[in-house]
Amino acid sequence: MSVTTFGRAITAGLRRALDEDPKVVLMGEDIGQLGGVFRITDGLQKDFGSHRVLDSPLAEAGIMGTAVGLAYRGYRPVVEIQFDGFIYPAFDQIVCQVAKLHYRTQGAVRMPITVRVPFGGGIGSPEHHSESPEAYFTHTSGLRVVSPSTPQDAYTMIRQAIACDDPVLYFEPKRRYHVKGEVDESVGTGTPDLGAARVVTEGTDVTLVTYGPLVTTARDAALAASDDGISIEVIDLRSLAPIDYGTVEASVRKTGRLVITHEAAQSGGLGAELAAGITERCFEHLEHAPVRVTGFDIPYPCSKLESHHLPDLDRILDGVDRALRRPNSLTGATPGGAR
Amino acid sequence: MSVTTFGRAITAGLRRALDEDPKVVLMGEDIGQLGGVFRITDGLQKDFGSHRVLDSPLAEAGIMGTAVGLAYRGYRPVVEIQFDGFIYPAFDQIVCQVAKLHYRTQGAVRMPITVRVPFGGGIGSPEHHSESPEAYFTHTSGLRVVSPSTPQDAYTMIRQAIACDDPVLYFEPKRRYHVKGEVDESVGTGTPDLGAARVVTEGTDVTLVTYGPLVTTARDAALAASDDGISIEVIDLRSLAPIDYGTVEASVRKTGRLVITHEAAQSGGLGAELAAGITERCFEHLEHAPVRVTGFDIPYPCSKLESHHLPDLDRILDGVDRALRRPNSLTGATPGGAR
Amino acid sequence: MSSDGAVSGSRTTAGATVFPGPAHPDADVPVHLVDPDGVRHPHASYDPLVADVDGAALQRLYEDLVVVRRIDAEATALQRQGELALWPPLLGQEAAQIGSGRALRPDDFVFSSYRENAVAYCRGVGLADLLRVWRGSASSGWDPYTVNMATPQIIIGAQALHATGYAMGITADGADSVAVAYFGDGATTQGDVNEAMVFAASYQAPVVFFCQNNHWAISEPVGLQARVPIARRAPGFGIPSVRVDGNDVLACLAVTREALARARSGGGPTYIEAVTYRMGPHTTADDPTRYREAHELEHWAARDPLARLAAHLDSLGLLPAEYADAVRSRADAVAAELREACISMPEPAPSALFEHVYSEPNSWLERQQDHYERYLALFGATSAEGPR
Amino acid sequence: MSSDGAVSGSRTTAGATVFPGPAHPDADVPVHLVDPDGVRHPHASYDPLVADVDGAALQRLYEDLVVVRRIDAEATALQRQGELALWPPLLGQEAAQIGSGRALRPDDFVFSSYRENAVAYCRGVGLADLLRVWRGSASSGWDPYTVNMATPQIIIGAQALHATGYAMGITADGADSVAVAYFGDGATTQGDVNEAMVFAASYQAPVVFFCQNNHWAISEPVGLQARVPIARRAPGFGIPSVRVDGNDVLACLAVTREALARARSGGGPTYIEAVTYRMGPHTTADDPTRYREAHELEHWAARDPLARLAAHLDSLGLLPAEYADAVRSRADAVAAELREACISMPEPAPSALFEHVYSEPNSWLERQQDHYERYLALFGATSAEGPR
Ligand SMILES: Cc1ncc(C[n+]2csc(CCOP(=O)(O)OP(=O)(O)O)c2C)c(N)n1
Ligand SMILES: Cc1ncc(C[n+]2csc(CCOP(=O)(O)OP(=O)(O)O)c2C)c(N)n1
Ligand SMILES: [Mg+2]
Ligand SMILES: [Mg+2]
Repeated sequence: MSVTTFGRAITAGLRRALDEDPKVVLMGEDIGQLGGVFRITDGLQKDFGSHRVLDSPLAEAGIMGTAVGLAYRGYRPVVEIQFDGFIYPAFDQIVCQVAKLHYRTQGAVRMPITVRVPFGGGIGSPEHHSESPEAYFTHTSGLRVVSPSTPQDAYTMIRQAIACDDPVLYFEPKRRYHVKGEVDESVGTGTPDLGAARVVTEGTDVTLVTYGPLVTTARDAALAASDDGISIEVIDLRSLAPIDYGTVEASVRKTGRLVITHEAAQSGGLGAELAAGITERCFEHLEHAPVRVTGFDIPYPCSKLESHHLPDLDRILDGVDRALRRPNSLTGATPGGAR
Repeated sequence: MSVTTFGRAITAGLRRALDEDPKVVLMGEDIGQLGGVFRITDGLQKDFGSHRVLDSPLAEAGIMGTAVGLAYRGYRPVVEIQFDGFIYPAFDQIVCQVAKLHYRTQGAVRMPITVRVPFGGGIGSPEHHSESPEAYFTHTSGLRVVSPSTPQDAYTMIRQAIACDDPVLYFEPKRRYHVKGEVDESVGTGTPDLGAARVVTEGTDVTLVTYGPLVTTARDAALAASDDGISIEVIDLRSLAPIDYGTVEASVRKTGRLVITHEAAQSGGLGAELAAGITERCFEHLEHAPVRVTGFDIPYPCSKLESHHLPDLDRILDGVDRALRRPNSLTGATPGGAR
Repeated sequence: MSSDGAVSGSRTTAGATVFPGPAHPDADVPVHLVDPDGVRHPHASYDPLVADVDGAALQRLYEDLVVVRRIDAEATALQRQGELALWPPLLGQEAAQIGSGRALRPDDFVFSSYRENAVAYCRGVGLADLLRVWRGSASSGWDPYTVNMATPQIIIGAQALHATGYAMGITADGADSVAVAYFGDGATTQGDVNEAMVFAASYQAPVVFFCQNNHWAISEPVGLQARVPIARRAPGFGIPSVRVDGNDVLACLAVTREALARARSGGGPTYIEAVTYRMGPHTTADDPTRYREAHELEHWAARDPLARLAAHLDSLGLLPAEYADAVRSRADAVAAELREACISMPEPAPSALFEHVYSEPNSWLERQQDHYERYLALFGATSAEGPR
Repeated sequence: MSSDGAVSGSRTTAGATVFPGPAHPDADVPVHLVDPDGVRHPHASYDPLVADVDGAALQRLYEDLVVVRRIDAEATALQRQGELALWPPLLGQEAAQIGSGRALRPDDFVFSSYRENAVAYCRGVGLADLLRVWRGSASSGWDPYTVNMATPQIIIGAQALHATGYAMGITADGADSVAVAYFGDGATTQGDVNEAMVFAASYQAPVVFFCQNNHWAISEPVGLQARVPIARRAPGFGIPSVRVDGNDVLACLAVTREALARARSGGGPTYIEAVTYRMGPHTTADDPTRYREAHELEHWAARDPLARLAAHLDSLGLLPAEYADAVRSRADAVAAELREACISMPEPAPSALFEHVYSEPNSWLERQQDHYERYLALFGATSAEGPR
């Protein structure tokens, strides 16, 4: 057990995977000598050699396509996409090959590829560096999509993702790379299941679901709300595809109210699936329609405006107020209603 | 007013657009001499010349990227993607450029690009020829996404899409190309608005929403249900992004029940957005959770199995039965319950 | 232009690069060992590579050509009769595929497009397996590992990267096998194919890029994809290349052997452009009369790969009538077997819909499958038939 | 290897193509007119192209180099002081950018990456406009049509296709302007850049591909992207190319003029590889000491583009101290103006979030905007400030 940053926890998980399985290879732009632009692979090429940690030529389709070939040959490629916004050139290989080859070949060919994607905003970057493209992948059958939110999960889940025989998109909330937390490296890859959601704080009034970068914000919101006597149950999805509906449903059956928050655009985002899926599963327990607090339906804006675009504590609480039918932005607030 | 096929109606719309605006250019693989694999551009290169109707080299990113350059230069490119499953190499150009350039340049650069995509299944094709990728695009801010379902709409909407100053993904339900209907070529591009949904049949018990390939099936389902005394209001969305929530909401306020059907995979499909959006807008009018009748969360299967994957009349009616809490597949049917 | 088929560079003058003569994708003469009339010509570099090909070996190549053409014709007929949904004929490309396919070792690994049925035949793919995809019964015809050939790729060009990655794995394993990527002239435009060249060159991967330039990508002539011979593209990526007469089975064998030997010995990738011609339609759904002239077909019919080898064998006295008849009967027997395999192919069960999407159970899918099974139960349908 | 910089082909032997000597991305000598010591060398083909460049013109080029270097240094300083979020320095690449940028006509159209600030300067982009993106105030610094230069592209290589498409439009319009695509050595690997070459060649589009090979793509050396000189790639696509000393402003001017003239006269695309060096970090967020040796920088410092032109001017007696001082002061004044423009740049209003996503009203967005405005109203916030 030691205290380490979220980023270092991923590094440790990668190191462990390289250590344990000679078939694990890391691929990506600048991941070797430089250790990646976020230094997540720092030191790994030095320790494992350039045949295990490959600097790839600058082409994401090329990286993903050669990863497919390596998987065909029995390797377990772990691909780093430098930033969220650069995954699209690889989209065809991901959607048509990585996601489908196991099905296409009736199970003969496995694609145990892990795609690491630093994602999300809030780091003051120019365009294409703050995207939240997860919904494209959660809608793609054949893929698994996960996002850790704590150093411990970052460590455990990267190992689970690499150990998984199916392709996993592993979305790293890059603005949390420097957050510190305890990491127990002796935890195995068995529990919790890679697909299992985590109840972050228990509560009785509202279920607040999120993942990755906004889990901390959601927890803070729950803390702030408790001052107003509102009890929020915060759930960290961890797995975005498939969603652990069991855990969310159990919570909503208790609270009767669901708020979902993510950075991605609202329309067609993961919140839509979650709202639809929960309504399907426990309509009669809902006291209010599921509320979505999300990024707007706009291209990611310039960094001076990103704080408006990204859901924050206040916007989440406004959503909670809506779910509870308390004064909120839509009803118009009572004076002093804003925190 | 004349009777023509769905496919020919698109051809007529393209011809009219080429005629009226010298800045309209058609681009795509095999669209010139061959007239496209579906013959939608048949005769257009002969009549307008190979500088207006271009056979493109075989690369979808290349086609989309050069279309962006042509749009920069003031042209209105109409791109044909040969089949739904071949749009992914162009995904990066669509998502990062076509969708964002207008926003990026604060309105200085317009991207009046129309992307024609024959989509959907049911034609007995091998893999990659029967995809329903629309949800990737409806989740992409900056794009408009539409899908016609009748020859008249095919004609009017292709003209509207081309006239629109924003990029439009125009999804053509390819298995309906040969369906015939009346087309009034004197209809202008003004009404109905490209964004407006259409009430196909009025009804009072359930609102059944769909688009493109399944509109006919939905209409047939409504007809069949009327024999059982069930009154279904069928809505053809026409515009998938943005969705005309006003029309759907008005219907659901009346019926209290919503069934959504599409061929695309369920999780994260357009049905999720519609269910979430309608629940948000008129939760208190819902008598039942919105029901989704969709393709499964699987890669598109081999054609011998596609009839199982694709929602058909019976599966839609089963969904209607669920919404109405009549005996259905989930409750287990009363003997003779299956039509 | 060099006449030995090796790629020559552009001529340079003081100043900028100037191309010799009008740019044309057929400007360079390809390597050939046997000419269209069946006459064998000596070739200093390639003769040694096929020195072992004696009369019996030539006859085996001939048998291959006859059989795969017969398979192709039968499959086309099966499609016309409604037994297959679609078929992509390889008519005209037999020599390119057999010449290269027969150069491979069992432990080499092939990544092909949809048209390489003769290559699949060389790899030992079963007759029924050739048809599964086209009958609509499965999305892949065979288990790639049983024949060391990937399931044919429909996304144009994608497999070039797969072959390159696989070859990187061969290097990492310290093995001396080779990955081979087959693709068409149209595919050369795709980003994936070009990126594959960069990756292959950078990692010096043991991969052979085998481009069958059959002059057409559906209705698009090769000139739309390439203004100069396709084989000239690779050297700019640091990859040696060769342009070969794709209708000369012996030349195809020779250049492929050379490329494989280079790859096995650590010499990295090679790019082969096999110049051939798609004598049939793109697929059975295509009508080539809409876009090409009859005289083009005639031109290439005179260069038919099968007729050429037959003429050569004949000139050697290796094609007596009874032998030719025997070969033909054998081909007919194979065709009959193919037909039988097609018609008796079992229908896939609806439960197959949900299998192998993931290698582990998946909650989303289990729920959908459970629901669909309950739905089918409404109709009292067994899992082998649907509601209709 | 030819020593005049034009791309020479691979040597061929009977058999397959063999590359002369070890494959290396710097194997070919680039075109140069002025050497690193400032000595002008005659060049039969390129001298006529710069015959008009007299002493005054040389001085103007010098002034450009000094000013853009000064702008670059000031922007770097502004970033270090927290006034900019990020800056991609062009230090070392001034000659490549000024030499090519000054060859253009106003009606030509530039599609660049993020590092071409000196090209933007040539196009007349305002000082504040150079900084908007890097300060985080906007996603593009200027209206592309006012300066005929697209907003810089961050997606590596995407702009090569835009330039090609734009050039296709020029042809369709019957105009004689040219589109120019700037990109780096790293970008040459991307599918988009390769596809752009196919399209440009096929349509004979009036486009110039201007690749600045600055030897690095962040931490990746050019050798990872190219095993042979980059300029050799284009001829394989049917596009003439030239390798030029990117630190020789006069040579860059000459080869760009040649390419533009070819394009204007219907000769189609040209590919230029300008061999230069990124003397600074990739961006201000990068630490190049992690991946490259100090001696490499020293090697290139001795080939500094500015020092070279200064030496050349000096040898012509065109760099008297008072002139040099005056240029320096002018550059300082520009730097001061830049700083002022940066610091006084207005903050964008939150309402800008929702503007220009579409050119027409959009129901989804209007609802969200309305909601967000009501939300802001909760805090009594004006639209110019957020809740925090
Ligand atoms: C990415 C992609 N785009 C388009 C298609 C449609 N398509 C199928 S085959 C073909 C032509 C391929 O030509 P070529 O590469 O020369 O191979 P050939 O068919 O001649 O063997 C096209 C455009 C596809 N399958 N994949
Ligand atoms: C599609 C894409 N992938 C990755 C990146 C991240 N990235 C930004 S700059 C860069 C290196 C570019 O190198 P080069 O093309 O040589 O241009 P230079 O920076 O040297 O001017 C990379 C990998 C990106 N911007 N876009
Ligand atoms: Mg072809
Ligand atoms: Mg560079």
